[in-house]
Amino acid sequence: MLSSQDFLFYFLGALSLIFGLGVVLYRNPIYSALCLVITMISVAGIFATLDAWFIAGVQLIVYAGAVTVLFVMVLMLFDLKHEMKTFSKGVIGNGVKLASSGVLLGMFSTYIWATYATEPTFKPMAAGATSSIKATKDLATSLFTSYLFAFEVIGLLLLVIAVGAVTLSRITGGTHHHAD
Amino acid sequence: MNNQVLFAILLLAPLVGFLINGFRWKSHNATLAGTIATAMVFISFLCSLGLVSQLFGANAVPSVGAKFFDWINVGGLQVPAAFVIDHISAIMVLVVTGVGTLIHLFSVGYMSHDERPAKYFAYLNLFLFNMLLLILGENLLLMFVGWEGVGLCSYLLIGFWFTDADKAAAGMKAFITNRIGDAGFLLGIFTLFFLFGTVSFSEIIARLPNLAEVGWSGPITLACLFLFVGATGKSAQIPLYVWLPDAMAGPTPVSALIHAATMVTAGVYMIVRLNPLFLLAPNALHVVATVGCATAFFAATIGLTQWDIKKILAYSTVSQLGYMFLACGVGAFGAGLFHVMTHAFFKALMFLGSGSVIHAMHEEQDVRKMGGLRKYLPITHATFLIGWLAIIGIPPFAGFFSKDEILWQSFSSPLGNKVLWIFGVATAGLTSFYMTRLMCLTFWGKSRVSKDVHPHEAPAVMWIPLAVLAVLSTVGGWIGIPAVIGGGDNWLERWFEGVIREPSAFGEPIHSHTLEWSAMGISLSLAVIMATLAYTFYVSNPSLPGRLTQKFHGLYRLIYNKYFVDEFYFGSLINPLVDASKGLWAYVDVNFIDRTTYVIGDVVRGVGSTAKSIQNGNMQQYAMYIALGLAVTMFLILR
Amino acid sequence: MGKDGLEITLNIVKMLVIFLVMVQLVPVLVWLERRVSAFMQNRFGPNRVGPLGLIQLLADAVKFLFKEPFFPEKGMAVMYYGAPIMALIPGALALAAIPLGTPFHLEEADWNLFGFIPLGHHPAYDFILQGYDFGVGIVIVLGVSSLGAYSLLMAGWGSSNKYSLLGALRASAQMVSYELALGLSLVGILMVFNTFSFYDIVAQQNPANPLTFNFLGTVHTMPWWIPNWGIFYNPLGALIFFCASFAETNRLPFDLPEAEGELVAGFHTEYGGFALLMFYIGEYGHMMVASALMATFYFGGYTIPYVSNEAVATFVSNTHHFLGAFDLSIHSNWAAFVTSLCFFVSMLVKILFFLLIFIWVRWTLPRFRYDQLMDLGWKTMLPWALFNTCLTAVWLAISHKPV
Amino acid sequence: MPINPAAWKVGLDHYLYLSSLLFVFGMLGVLMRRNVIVILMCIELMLNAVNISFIAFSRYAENVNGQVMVFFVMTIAAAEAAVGLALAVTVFKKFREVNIRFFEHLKG
Amino acid sequence: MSALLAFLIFVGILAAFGGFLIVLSSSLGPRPKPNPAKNMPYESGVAGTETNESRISVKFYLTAILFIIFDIEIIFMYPWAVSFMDFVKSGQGMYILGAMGIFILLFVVGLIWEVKSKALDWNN
Repeated sequence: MLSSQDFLFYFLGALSLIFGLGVVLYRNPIYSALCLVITMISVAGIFATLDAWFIAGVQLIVYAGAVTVLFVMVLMLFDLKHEMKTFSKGVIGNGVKLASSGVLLGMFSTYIWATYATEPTFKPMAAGATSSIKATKDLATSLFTSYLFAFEVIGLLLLVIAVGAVTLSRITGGTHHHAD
Repeated sequence: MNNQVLFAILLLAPLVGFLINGFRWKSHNATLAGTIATAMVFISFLCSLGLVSQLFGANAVPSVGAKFFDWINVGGLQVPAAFVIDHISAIMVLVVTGVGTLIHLFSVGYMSHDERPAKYFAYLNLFLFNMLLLILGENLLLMFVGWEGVGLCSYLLIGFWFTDADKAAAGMKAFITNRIGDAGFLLGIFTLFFLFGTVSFSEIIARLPNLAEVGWSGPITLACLFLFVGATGKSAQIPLYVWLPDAMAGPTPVSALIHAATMVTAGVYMIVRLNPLFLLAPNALHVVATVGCATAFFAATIGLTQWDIKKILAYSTVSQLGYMFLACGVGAFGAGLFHVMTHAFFKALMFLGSGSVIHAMHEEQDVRKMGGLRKYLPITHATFLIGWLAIIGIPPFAGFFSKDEILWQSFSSPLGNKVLWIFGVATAGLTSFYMTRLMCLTFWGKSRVSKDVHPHEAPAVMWIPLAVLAVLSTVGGWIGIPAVIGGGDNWLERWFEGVIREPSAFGEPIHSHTLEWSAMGISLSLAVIMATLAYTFYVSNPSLPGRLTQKFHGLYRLIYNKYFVDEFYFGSLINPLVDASKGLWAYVDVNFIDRTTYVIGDVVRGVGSTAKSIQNGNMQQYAMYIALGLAVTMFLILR
Repeated sequence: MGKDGLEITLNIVKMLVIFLVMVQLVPVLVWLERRVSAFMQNRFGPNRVGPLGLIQLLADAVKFLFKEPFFPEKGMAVMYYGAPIMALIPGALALAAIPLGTPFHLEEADWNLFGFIPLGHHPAYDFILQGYDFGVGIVIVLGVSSLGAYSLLMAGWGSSNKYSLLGALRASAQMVSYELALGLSLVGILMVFNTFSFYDIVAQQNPANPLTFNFLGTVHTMPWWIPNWGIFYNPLGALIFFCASFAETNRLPFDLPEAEGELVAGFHTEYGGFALLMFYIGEYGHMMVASALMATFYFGGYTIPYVSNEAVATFVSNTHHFLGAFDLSIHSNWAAFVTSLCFFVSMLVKILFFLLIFIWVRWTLPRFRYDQLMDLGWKTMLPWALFNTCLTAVWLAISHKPV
Repeated sequence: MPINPAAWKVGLDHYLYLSSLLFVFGMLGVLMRRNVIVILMCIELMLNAVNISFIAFSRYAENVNGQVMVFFVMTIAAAEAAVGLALAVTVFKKFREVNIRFFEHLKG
Repeated sequence: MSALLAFLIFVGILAAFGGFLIVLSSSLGPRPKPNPAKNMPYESGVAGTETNESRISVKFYLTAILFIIFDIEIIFMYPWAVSFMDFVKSGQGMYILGAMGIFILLFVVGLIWEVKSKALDWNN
């Protein structure tokens, strides 16, 4: 009998994997985007199973609520139903790509198997720490003390991005047009 | 307020002014920019007053200093960012900030119609910051930073009106000539570091040997000569003086501040600062004295024949600098520094006066088109008169005391000799001649001003500094009244006790009041005679000079063309260099170096063209390479 | 009946209740809206079917159910049919995350209805009047309600219709634009209450302790008739939050997505029948969420003004011999239940009040032009929310002595 | 994965397996899809996978730094999405299609 | 019993209920009798001229991009807000104020730039 925690993990993990695969495989990018939404939400759930509630909420707000909305909007603005070729062609190239991905996956899993399989499972969180404000306050404390510089730099980066994105969207066309 | 803060403010105030004006360099508002700059300099003047005041009084300290941080710390070389004000640099810092303040004030009026006043004041403040580094730096490297910085600023300011090709070229000339000197200075620093393993003044002086070197090949002599090369470059001595007259292309306040009062005296200051070192190298001192004396005389002779008011002042500056080096050369460092101070007063005064004259004459600099300006510019004339009296050495004006001190020392000092003294006195005579000539041609006699020019007295912001400087060049000399006149002993000598050593190692100086009185009398009378002579020449019967120049035509041509020194440099050094490099380029470069580079280029191109196929802009292939590399790396790690 | 089993059952029941309440509130609101608008426009409104036309709604629902199903050609089935479902979810999820009353404790006992109908044994259990209690409820609520844009986009794209697409894009752009102001206006109140948990926020608004302002360590107490509500700590934030929540729910004066004049009916042009009703349910759900958040943050949550929570509890337990008539042989549970019921009622009253304000504003204000809308969101409300944040931060920083 | 029920007890390793699987999915998408926007989505997928491992480790080590990192990663990811989509839109305006191969024309 | 499970249960209930409603409504109604006029996309009766190159203002996605950026900045303010009083009480009020002050300054600069650069203007 699985405990509710384990059940949640397996359920959400399966969900995220299935729909992540959907992101990759759907021919129509709109469906890929919708699959991405569900993947994001289930990943947020996985964060929640790890007692990172605030991060889960941020995942919902930022990824599911903002980034993917942007994807969907762009896809709808520029009617991309007529996508000629979904996947890159070339047997050798694709073979190499698949092979390298497989090798990488194998290495990841063997490494995890060799390193963490024998590790004990998570220690139970201290009473009250779970789903309480305390975790968030710890996060805030370390964010504004030890990671302060990174935080300010992030602010600067966001400013630059805000300027750059608008400037990019002003560009009209390129210089040399290859109509192929 | 502790000294560190005072030092920080003193140094940083001009820098702040530079930043403020530099960020708004496009502004046309001369008043605002000038006010900011002047205020900044005045702040540092106050700070320096506060610092210098600690050297006086009952609980006087020998020197105040501040160490901020370790600037360089590599191996054996520790260079702290430390600054010090002792009895030597006190005088300099007061002169620089004080006179600097006045000249900034003057510039407010002078640059009021300029295109880019903010830029100008930014440069001026930057110059002051570097000058303060040079003066207050406790070690040779800080001094060198300031040294280079003031060179840069003088370049920028000489070429301030760079749209005029000649002025830009003058800036170039100044910069390049200074580079030669700086190379010598740097070599000197290296030698000293090699000798003593430190660049700090105090430590160098502490580690000096006791016995003076004999001969020419000693390391200290070498170091001193190198340093003196740097000094000649910066302070416009033979053979590197050629840049200073051309430097008059800059705005006149710049000429007053940089090319008369402060920067050009940096060489003298450096030698005075290192006086114990130089006292160990008598031959180097002889070189200094000879070069100084020669420069003084030659520049004075050239000054006789110039028609450009600023050129005349420039040559007189060179000649006065020669005096200072003469003083240093005969071991009278105190007298040299004394003359630095008085010269700063009266030469700044005369330059500013000439600036006011040029301002009044609508950028006219040729004295032949002036004359009789006395009734148009009464204040300028009065102040200029004081400056004139000071420079030709009429007591009780400032110039008299310092110049007379130098002359007497060159006569009496064990390092001095009669020849130096004779040339010095002759230079004094020439000085009074051409200065009187300048006065006559500019202010006295009948007006040769063209009809469409209407001279007008300068505004208050311009004549107030003149007045202050006039007062200073009147009373400035009284701190150094010699014993024979003042009865009591020389205040300045007491002031310099301990920091400036006497050349006692080379024999006893001559102590004879009769001789001193008579030398004084000789130089004074000569000055008066030459002045009257010049007055008769240029006011009483102005046809006389023409006939004289007809008579001594060749000599006149020679002197008028500044002994063809520029032409000589071009013919002997610059053109051969250019030709040689052209030849190198034509044959060696084309035939050998280019060939090899072409071959290398072909090889690289071939390799690249073969490897190009990998980089075909297909990002997914790149990603694939990344993935492969990641896989391989992980394999290598986990293996 | 194991603990987990009981909890899961209870949760399912609870969820069903919450959802049905939400769904059943919609017709009432529709009726209310029609009556109120009629009153404001000096009409009668629905008054034929049943008393005051209350049955009108069932008639409407039935009519909706029996409409002819329509599917536009060139439409995409998944999105066309997924959109209404997606419209239900965020509002309901967010609503279920907001506490409507104090939790009450069920002791371990044998349940038997009216003393003789056995309901079996149950372990001790804390029953919360809320779907689920996240410690960081506010963040979760914001995240969930930010999913609302998808239903619009799916609807606009699924029914391949220019009006629908344009309406959907407009609606989503508007929603995201005002989400900024909404989220930023909350920062101030979060700073005041410094917690993410609804229970803590409501507890800090307990009428037991009066409204106090702390200035440089000295505490100034407001007179008793000013309730201890968040709006007094952060009025500007409350205002911005209210306006932004209007825009979030795409209600007038912000209902550009369905601007009849410009694009026929916005993203649900191609919809009819019960699917359309589901969009309305979603909209009203959003309204309820906005009202509940408004009440919780700025108007004391489920607390009863001027009556402290403890006073309510004691009152109920003192009067339980009246309730003894319906003796369930578990008095303490019963008392706790009634107590939280009182709180629930007060919360419901507050929510209904704000819903009425929604309706009232809808029929009062004209509609913005789209550029005015965007300017209001980006150039007016966002800066003001930012100003509110800075103001609150500075005020708190200077007014509190470090302890 | 073995069948003995002990291994079904969820621990750190399970989260890491999940993360690596998701990561490889995303990588496959990046490698093989043609549509730039889909490729961007797959990049987001990979970043999420990494985030999972971050959070898992931070929960396992019981310090909060992993969560802070995830915070930053999310920010960077969002910024990257913004700029990437702006680029994609620019390319679309030019070529009426966002096939990655069109980016080859951007090479000098 | 974690709240997350309850959450998922609720999601399931909602999805099921919504699907049930859709199926119900589409099954209870009469058989659809499609005709061209009805199936045509409703564009005020005018025949739809659908082209693949839909010309919709770029403003929409620009707004979304800016929303993302500012949204993240606001998200960064949340942990700051909830832990603000703790910092203040521990005497670090000015520190935390300055830390966020710089951030908010950048925020404001970005906002001002967007407004100045007409990226947020729709009336053209």
